Amino acid sequence: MPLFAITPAVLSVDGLAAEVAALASRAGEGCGAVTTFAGLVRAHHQGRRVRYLEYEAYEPLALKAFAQIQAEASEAWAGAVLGMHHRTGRLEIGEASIVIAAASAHRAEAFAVCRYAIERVKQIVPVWKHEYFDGGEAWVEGAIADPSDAHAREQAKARACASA
Amino acid sequence: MPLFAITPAVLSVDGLAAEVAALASRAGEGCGAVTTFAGLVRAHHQGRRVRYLEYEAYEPLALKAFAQIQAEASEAWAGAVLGMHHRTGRLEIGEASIVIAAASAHRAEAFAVCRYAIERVKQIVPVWKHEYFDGGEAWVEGAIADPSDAHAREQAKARACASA
Amino acid sequence: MRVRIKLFAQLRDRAATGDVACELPAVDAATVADVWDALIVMHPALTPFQSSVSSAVNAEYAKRQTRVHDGDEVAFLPPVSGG
Amino acid sequence: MRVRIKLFAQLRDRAATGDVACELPAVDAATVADVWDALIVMHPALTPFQSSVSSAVNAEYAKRQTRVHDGDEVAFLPPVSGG
Repeated sequence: MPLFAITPAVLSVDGLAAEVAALASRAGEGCGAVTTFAGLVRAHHQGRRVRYLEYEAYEPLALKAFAQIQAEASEAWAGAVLGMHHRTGRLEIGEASIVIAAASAHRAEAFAVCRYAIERVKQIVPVWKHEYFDGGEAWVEGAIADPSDAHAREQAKARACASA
Repeated sequence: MPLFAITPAVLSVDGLAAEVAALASRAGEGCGAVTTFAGLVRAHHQGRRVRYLEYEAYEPLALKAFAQIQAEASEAWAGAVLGMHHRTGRLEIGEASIVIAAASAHRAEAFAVCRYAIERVKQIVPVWKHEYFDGGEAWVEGAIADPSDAHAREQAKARACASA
Repeated sequence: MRVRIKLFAQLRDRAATGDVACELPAVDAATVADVWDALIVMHPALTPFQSSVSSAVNAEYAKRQTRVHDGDEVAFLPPVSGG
Repeated sequence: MRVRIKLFAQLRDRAATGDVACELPAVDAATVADVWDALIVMHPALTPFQSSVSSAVNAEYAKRQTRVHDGDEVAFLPPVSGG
């Protein structure tokens, strides 16, 4: 299983978790902690009843953005292994749009890397969410993508609780 | 699947994640984020080569400690659903000793609750780890369990990055 | 009065038993501390844990001054190391 | 020189196409900004995105002043909303 993927297929968080755990277990101190994040499609958003979502990606750039996030995470938390899969196409309520898994010797790094990754995905990965709700549809407003914005990166790090 | 368990059986993080997601999806804003943590047995610890571990628990009190952690988490992050399973008995390298899953409408709460839970488990849940390594065995030194210690609780909250 | 003491992990290893029956004088206000004191008379090897031990009465966390009653289960817990 | 423009999400919807062929004067120093300027001449409905659009050249993030060359793929990206 690749660590980074943009795919129309149903996502598997446990498969990705097993993959990062296996890689981390062969590294320095071994694998003592695996964290995962899954983002699911909610039935309600901003007071509207959501019917389904459609995600679109600029795949080659998205994979490079994943690689940048991995490099940033490795710089901040050496030794952690990170995997991220983002789904595209039509998603029903309750389905996962993204799964992230991080493995490390110790839990602080595994939590920080996983949280950092989702924050950065929302900042710089070229994926767009189109919401189909009762009575209409709309592209969801997001973040202006700037991969070299140091402030955004620091904000993601702060949310990852880098100091703990 | 029960949200809280002490069990000699192999743990399933994805089963527990599905359970908390299903419960959260029926609550107020629905389920938009699921986080999980798995603690795995590492092959090396404090410079020793670990052969296997044995975990022992005071089960009825451990289940009450889980319930206390859930109550504390609900107080701090309303609406998040939390599940925790701790394994007992002999565990081989790479096996999970604990799995935690948290589900919420939004990611900040799901991450915070999951991290808070593992910090509190290490502080107040009556479980003990016996390490069998090359050349000997030892009970692993832990934390003096005091469920009413407000300082410990604040420390766990700080590590959960409660402000983010 | 009679209480049943449960010991875990290192405490059980040091006492070479996880279950100790303990007879206390039938005072009005016996506490967890009294049970501990009786325990270390029977098992002096546990004395070093005095400052780090936690306790529970009938599978609820308790304090040193928590009252115990006839038939209670009193558990002594070394520092925990789960997770 | 000729570049291929790729548009995504709202931009594609507004332009009613995701692929635009763009002919630029064969200047020495054409930039992403020049491509954008040519694009909004062809698709004025995209003008409101001027301040929020990001860009990529050959599937690498680029800046307004990034140089473009004949045959390049230049992508314009509205604010992202993945995750």
